[in-house]
Amino acid sequence: MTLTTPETGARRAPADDPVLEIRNLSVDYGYDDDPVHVLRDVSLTLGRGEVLGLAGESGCGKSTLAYAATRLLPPPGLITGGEVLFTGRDGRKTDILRLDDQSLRESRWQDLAIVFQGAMNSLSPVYRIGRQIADGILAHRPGMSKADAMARAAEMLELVGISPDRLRSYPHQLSGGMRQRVMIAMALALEPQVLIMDEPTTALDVVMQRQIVEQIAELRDRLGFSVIFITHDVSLLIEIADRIAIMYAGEIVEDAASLDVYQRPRHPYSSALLHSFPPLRGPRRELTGIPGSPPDLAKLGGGCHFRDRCAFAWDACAALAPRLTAPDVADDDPRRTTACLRHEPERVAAAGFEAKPVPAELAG
Amino acid sequence: MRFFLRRGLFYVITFWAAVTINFFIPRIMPGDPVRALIARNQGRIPSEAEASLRILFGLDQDTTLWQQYLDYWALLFRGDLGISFTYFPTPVSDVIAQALPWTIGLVGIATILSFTIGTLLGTGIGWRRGTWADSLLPISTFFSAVPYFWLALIAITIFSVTLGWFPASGSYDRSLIPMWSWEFVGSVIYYGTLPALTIVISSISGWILGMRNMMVTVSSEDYVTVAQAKGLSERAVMFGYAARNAILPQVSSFALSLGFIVGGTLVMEIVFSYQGIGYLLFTAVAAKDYPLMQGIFLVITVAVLIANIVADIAYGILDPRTRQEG
Amino acid sequence: MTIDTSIVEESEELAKPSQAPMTGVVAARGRGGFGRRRAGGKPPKFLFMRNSKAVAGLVILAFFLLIAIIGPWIAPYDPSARSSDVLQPPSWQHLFGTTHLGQDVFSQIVVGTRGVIIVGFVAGILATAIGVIIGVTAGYIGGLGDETLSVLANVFLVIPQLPLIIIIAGQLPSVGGVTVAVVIAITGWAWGARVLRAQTLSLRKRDFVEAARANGESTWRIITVEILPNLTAIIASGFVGTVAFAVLSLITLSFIGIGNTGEWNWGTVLYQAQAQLALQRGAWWWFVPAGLCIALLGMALTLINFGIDEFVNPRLRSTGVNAKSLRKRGIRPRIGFTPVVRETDAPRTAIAPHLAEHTEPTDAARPADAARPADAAASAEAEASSPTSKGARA
Amino acid sequence: GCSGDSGGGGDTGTKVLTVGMPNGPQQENHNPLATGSASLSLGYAFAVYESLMQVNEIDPTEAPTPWLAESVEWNPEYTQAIITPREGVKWSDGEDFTADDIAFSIQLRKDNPELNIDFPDQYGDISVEDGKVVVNFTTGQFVNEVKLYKLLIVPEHIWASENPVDFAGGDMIGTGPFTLKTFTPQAVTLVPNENYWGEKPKVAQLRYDAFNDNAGLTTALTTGEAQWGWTFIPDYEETFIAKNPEHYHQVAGGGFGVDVLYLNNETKPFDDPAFRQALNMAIDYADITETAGYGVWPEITSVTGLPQPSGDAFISDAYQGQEREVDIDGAKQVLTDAGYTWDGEALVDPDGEKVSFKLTNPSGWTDYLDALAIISEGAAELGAEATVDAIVQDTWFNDTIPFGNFQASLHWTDGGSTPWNMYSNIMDGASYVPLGETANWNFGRYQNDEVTQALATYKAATTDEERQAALDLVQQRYVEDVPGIVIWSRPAVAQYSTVNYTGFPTAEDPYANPQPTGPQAALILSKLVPTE
Amino acid sequence: MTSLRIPGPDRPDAPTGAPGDVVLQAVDLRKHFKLKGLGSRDVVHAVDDVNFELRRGRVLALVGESGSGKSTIARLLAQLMPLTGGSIRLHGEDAAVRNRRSFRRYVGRVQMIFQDPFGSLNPVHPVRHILTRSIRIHRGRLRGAELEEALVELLDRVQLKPAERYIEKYPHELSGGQRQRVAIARALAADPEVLLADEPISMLDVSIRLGILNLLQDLRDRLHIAILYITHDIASARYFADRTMVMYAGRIVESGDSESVTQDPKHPYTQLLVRSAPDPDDLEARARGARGEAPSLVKPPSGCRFNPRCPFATDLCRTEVPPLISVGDEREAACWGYSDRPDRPVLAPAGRGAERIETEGGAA
Ligand SMILES: Nc1ncnc2c1ncn2[C@@H]1O[C@H](COP(=O)(O)OP(=O)(O)OP(=O)(O)O)[C@@H](O)[C@H]1O
Ligand SMILES: Nc1ncnc2c1ncn2[C@@H]1O[C@H](COP(=O)(O)OP(=O)(O)OP(=O)(O)O)[C@@H](O)[C@H]1O
Ligand SMILES: [Mg+2]
Ligand SMILES: [Mg+2]
Repeated sequence: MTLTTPETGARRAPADDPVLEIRNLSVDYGYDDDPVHVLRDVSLTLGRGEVLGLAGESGCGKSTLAYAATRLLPPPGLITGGEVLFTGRDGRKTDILRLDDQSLRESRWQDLAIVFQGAMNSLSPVYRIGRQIADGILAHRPGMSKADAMARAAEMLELVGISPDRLRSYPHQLSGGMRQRVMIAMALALEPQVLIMDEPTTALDVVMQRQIVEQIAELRDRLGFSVIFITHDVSLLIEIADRIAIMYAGEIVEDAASLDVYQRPRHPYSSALLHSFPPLRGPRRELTGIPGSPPDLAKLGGGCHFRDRCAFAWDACAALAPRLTAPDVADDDPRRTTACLRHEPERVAAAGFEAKPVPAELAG
Repeated sequence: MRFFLRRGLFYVITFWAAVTINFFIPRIMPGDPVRALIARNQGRIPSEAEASLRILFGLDQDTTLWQQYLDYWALLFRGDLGISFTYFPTPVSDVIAQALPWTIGLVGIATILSFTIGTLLGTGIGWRRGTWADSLLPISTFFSAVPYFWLALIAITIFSVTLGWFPASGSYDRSLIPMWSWEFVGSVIYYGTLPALTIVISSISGWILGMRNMMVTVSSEDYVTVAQAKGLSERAVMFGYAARNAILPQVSSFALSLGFIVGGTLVMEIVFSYQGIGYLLFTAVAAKDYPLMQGIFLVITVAVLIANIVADIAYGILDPRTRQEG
Repeated sequence: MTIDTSIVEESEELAKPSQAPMTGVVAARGRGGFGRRRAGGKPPKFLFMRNSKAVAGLVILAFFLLIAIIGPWIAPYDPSARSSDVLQPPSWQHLFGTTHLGQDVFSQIVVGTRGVIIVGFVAGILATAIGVIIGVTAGYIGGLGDETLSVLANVFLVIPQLPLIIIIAGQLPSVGGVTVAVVIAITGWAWGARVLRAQTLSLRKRDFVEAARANGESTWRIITVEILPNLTAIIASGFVGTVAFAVLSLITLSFIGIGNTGEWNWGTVLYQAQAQLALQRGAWWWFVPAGLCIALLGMALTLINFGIDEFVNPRLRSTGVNAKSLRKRGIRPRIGFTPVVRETDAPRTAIAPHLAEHTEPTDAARPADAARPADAAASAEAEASSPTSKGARA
Repeated sequence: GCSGDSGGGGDTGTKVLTVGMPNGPQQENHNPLATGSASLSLGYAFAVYESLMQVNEIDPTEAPTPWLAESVEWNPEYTQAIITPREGVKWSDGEDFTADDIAFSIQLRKDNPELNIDFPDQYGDISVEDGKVVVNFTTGQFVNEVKLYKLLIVPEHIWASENPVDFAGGDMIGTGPFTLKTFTPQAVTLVPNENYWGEKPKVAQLRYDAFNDNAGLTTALTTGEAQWGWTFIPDYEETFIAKNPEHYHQVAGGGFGVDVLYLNNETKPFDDPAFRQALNMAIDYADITETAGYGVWPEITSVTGLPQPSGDAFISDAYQGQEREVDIDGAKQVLTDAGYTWDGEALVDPDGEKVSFKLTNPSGWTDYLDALAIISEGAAELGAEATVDAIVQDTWFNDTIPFGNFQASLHWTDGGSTPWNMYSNIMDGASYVPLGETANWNFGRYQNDEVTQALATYKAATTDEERQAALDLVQQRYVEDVPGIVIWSRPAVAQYSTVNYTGFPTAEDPYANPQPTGPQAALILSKLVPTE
Repeated sequence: MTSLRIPGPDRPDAPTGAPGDVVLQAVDLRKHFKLKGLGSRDVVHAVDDVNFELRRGRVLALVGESGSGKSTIARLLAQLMPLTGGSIRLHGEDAAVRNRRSFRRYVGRVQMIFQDPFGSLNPVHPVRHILTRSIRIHRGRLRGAELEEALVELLDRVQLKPAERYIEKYPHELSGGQRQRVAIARALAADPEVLLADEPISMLDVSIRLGILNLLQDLRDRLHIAILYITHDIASARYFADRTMVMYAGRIVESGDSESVTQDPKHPYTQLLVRSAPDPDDLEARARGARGEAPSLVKPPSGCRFNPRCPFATDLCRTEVPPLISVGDEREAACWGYSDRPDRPVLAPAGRGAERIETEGGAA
């Protein structure tokens, strides 16, 4: 019943059968001469059938990544580089960023669907939800009759545990949790292979959050799609994701299996994040929090962006930008990566700085 | 129920207040209809006529203002608006009934056109922000900043006097008799074209702007992005999602502007010698024709209130959030 | 005549959507995560001045203000002085030609600027003051007082404005500019009051007002210090709107012969021109300039209002740079189709050999594929191609 | 012209004569007796109903032309008129026109004060004797003679059963050359009366068009859409006539109507006859007429203020040939003699105060205001500072004028068929009321018992000599005291186009007041002939 | 309304009275909101029969799902809205305010911190203005150096150091955590005895949350302020509060010391709540299949308000409102399952509650 398969090894490695590969994606905000570089060469791979969690504090660019990958970023967002390769069931790869409008429209929702944070705002207040589900279906199945589309919509509603007679309800007549489920039903209507969920449960309270999360897990088991799940609630991610990517200031700083991240964080930021929320059960562990505040993306300098808040920073951190590499820890899952100079002793040394070892906290 | 009661009470109070103001304003104005008539005629009506005119208009008795006010309400409840001084002895209701259709017809069509075109343009401009479409805004702004009569007079000079494309004045060819014939209707349309066009041009900017701003606001709503994410066609997203939501406030202000149509566009009617209620009101004010003035105000007030009710209802129909159901 | 007035009483949930277009002002503080919140907070100072529309409007307005102040000194002629150059077309002696009395139209317009500006601003200030007092009070106190004030405002909205002005103006013993301004203010405050009331109503429920209350601030201070400053933009835009309305009203009043035709302003110039049938007599120079001045002033005010709207509602802000430079960069800002601009585009179009096999449509079940091969080919690219833009950025 | 065909084209037999009026859309009310009815407002009443006699206002000395009356005879005191009706006249419904109809029409006015505009409280017994109508008056009506001639006569057989006050006129049964065909608020169409007693009119169709204002009518006249009408057209030569010099005409009638600058004789500075006189000498009347009135309102040259030519016969011998002219030096001399001095340029009165005054008139009355501007220039020549004060029309008419709250203001006078009205309106002590009370004429509060007496005498006198003597005195006082200043004459002016019809009164043949709105319309219409 | 306390800046940091003394007491608190429209006399039963005490130097946590009436309680205690029933007692005396004067005196002792640091600071005023106002209101007309000193001291207390860096800033120039600190500083300017913190961290990022909680903890320890800590994050209640009270649909359903309430929830709702919270340490102990939503507060279910969702509900639960029954050391739960009534429902053992809910939840 859990989403996570406890043993890391049993999971299919993402690279084996990727369904979505984001490569070197760069995004700016602002069309003028002085844009904010929000994402810088972000790469991420989503394996088929996998639940990939994307965590990080607010404003680090999680949503930007999700929207940019689908080209839904609102103005003044601008994609300045990279590619987003989608691998269809037939194995064909297409770069979403290079599709023309028509092809992109056709690809959307069948290949890749997205569920936004606020379900309240994701549904047009003036249409009944049945119609909103059906029109997505009809847009991709031109031959389908309206009645069939409605029938399909009803089926989808049932799938997410809402009685089909709600088809004729308006969004405002539904509770927050129901609306979020309607969104999920809508997203799954065309059986997409990738579902991106941007903080789908943040606005809900824990009980409702639990229900939604279970729903997603169950549906994934049944329909076999892949999920990118975005939230800054790491504890939630650890529960539901197979793999977690931690973002900081527009970059991915750690990418590993979820239990690995939880139990053996390799990046100081991941580690600090895990020490920022109190545990509900078990011993009362010491909470350290993260000192300072996130950097302003508009004024990022070189080097590691976390260094000002990092307990393990030294002079190399100001000069060298860390790269995502396998952690410098023995016996680690070779597929996990992290972006910290502590794990790149050779590069540090090559640049003429004193190479420091991985601290015990990050090597456990 | 309480909501409707409150709305109802609101309408009743507004109606009462407006009628009361309408009653008192003309009466505290200096002058009276007889003197106004004599002044207007500048010597063509001998001054001895004053006494006889006073008797004619029934202004020779002294009743207190309060009594007149009560009488006015009594008459109102009987549906009697009194008799116009200017068009003595025609009842005010007849005078208004004669002018109203013209105003409603012309200004109504112009307003509908202006709303439709303006909203469509606004939709386009708002949707395609940052493109050449934006440059339409200053142009339309210019026309809304120009005084209407100025625009109209220049239009008359150019299109009627110089080019002779359109008639300069009147509501229809004066040699025709109003009836439902092609000739007459054609003539009405022909005569109405220039006035309607000038109204459209000078009022369209408000609709464009309102719709454009609303489109911009709505476009950044998540549901529009979701619609795009669903892969709907551009048209479906733009009209079905963005414009459909952006239009809500437009529609209610449209309903309201329909109410103000009845007030007519006084200046248009003066400039184009168009028969209508705006000019009638202007005449009534100049002539101190209280009954007519009050009657017209009443009609306008009622129209605006009805339009408000319509706006309430329209909003209810278009925006399910206001509807109380399941 | 303003037509887009509304007396629909906003039910609470409607307040936000319906307000937006009317005032062009939308509270920008959306609920979209921290990043967006930060972006939607109080915009930095002088942002308003960076708005090209607002700047253009302010420049034009400043020009007219200057003329209003120094007009009588720089006017080449006494505007009322007759001369023998009767009804002359524009020339170097008479920039805008002359009237039937040989008066210099240019001087009349220059001198008349003051009357227009004074009426506009006096009316604007008065109407705004009344609107603020009534609107904010109604919005804040709520209850019966609110209802009463709302009905009052609505009655003023229901009564058609121009006729009301005509009637009230007709009652006054003299119709100097200021009296016209007062009349316009008396009839024109209601709209602003309504908008302010609605806005106050929503501000009243904001946490910072609650917080001030919880801190023991007096009602008076809450209204003046906590709420009013937050309404600045709306008040400003209401003011600017009223000024524009007042100018148009003054001119229209003058045109239909109400108002002091002895005082020079653009309306009286137009009135004279129309009374003397300037257009019929071909004396366009007598009629056209005043109208253009009004249009220019009106446009300036509208532009300023655009600026205010965009200042308050960042969503309305234009895309930052002008369309030309966007075109140059090949960017077309669109909802739902984020533009992709690759600074280093050239090497990326090659098809990676080992991916080529995938580009053939192998599965006919998806018709979309058939339409896409060329594109797919173009987009599928070398997996091995190294990141190119990173170096450029660092 | 968009509707040129409706006015200009067509066969001779179907040409339409369009009369334009600037009074706005009308309500269907054909009552020819009720002020403000459509028929009076547009003037078609005068094509359907006729008056007793045709009077040529342009030449008051000309004997009236019999019309519905064969003759009207007055007793020497002008308190009784005996009207002999024309024979063979039929109403348009075929009924005979009789003396009873005349008596009825006059009785109607006597019985209904609201319709009695011309002779309020002045009718005595009205009777029919020997087929003649005898009308008695309570006072002498020498100066109102013409008013009787102009009364429109309505058929007793129709009107007897109606309340004449709110009777809408029914089918308009009249004796006139035309009958009503259709009515719409914008246009009223008339066709020739088959039963007309005179020569059958040659105007095939007559249409009265309503325009909303002068500008609208002016445009219509210049485009030929309207062919006959009257409105003030600034610079009419250029604006109107130049558009079609061959066919477009503007003619001015005569009469005694004038516009007067009322001077407040009881307040400074006009309480001093010397200053009034000086101002009169300083005003450039020619300029006023030319610039402010565009020559539409003819200049008055006689020092008596009487308009010419209608006034020619009345000008006192003493002033025969004396013309007004600008004489600044003379004026200054008058002032010096009266004790005025100058402080630099500024005129100082004998009390040592600088002379300044306000010229008050409703804003928007541009011809008046322009005239005032020129008057103030004249005053400036003398060193007096005069400012033009434009005020609200209603205030002017209700507070300023009747209560004497002005120093100087332009106002019109009643026309009348003798100079009596003009002089009486300006300087009749009988109309005197103190400042602050409502005056009906003599707004300037001129008071001179001699003049009052003379005006009364003129009205009641039984011989022409008596009258002229009285008038001589009045003129003398007018010239010497300058109680008010007549600035121009205000004759009936009309514009017409001869594209479709000719035969209108012209400057050369001013056989009638040229306007369409008056009983003379029947006369003019009878003279019109279609063009080729 | 007599006060023993002399307000003023000279008040010593260590106040009189011992920690644990009752400061503020809610007695039978009740708040019903009139429903707008539809003429009906329906009311929202937002808060019903709530009793609790706030003690000097103690933190009482109030948890419960969204809409259960937590904020309403805070607002009632701050006297921002009139009570429908019950009373508030400050040091044992009825604290109902009658006029502005007594209201000011009351708010000088009971201060509130709002949930949303982005909304509770007026965007048009700089920090200096915000704090100066509060100081002036509660400490009289301070000027010049004295005022300056008070400001610096306040900012110090909330660890915004150095003060100069923050004092002239506008709220939009501050991060969320800094804003919340300013809001707290504003409340502290009054030297309150009671702090009502209404979800002070829910709008903040994970990494910043901790800082605020630590700050509050510090205030409690140093100034012995009584704190009402409202949250729906039950883990943070465990971390921070001495006692925890659980609300459901306007009623208190359970109270007790935080550790035992979170570790051994007694009331079925608390059990559901605790098991719904994501907890990476205990992936197996999660509630499953919970369905249903909070009941309408307009027509609350008769009897126990949780009965429609409770797997153990019996007829008794559906008819009679359960009182708070003592279930152990200083612990109470409003559940018939702990009464000795013969018709009481049989609860599953605490540890196995989850499974019961899982198996029977669908039917509820
Ligand atoms: N229109 C914009 N202009 C400039 N910067 C922007 C804009 N929109 C977002 N940003 C910035 O981009 C960064 C990333 O934003 P994004 O919404 O992707 O963050 P996020 O990780 O999803 O945060 P959250 O958890 O709050 O949703 C933020 O720092 C934000 O300030
Ligand atoms: N002013 C009000 N008028 C009517 N109902 C209200 C009002 N304020 C709150 N309510 C209702 O009272 C109930 C309790 O609201 P309250 O804000 O106290 O909940 P809460 O526990 O603080 O929720 P959250 O965790 O979402 O903040 C809710 O159902 C709410 O809808
Ligand atoms: Mg986000
Ligand atoms: Mg709350």
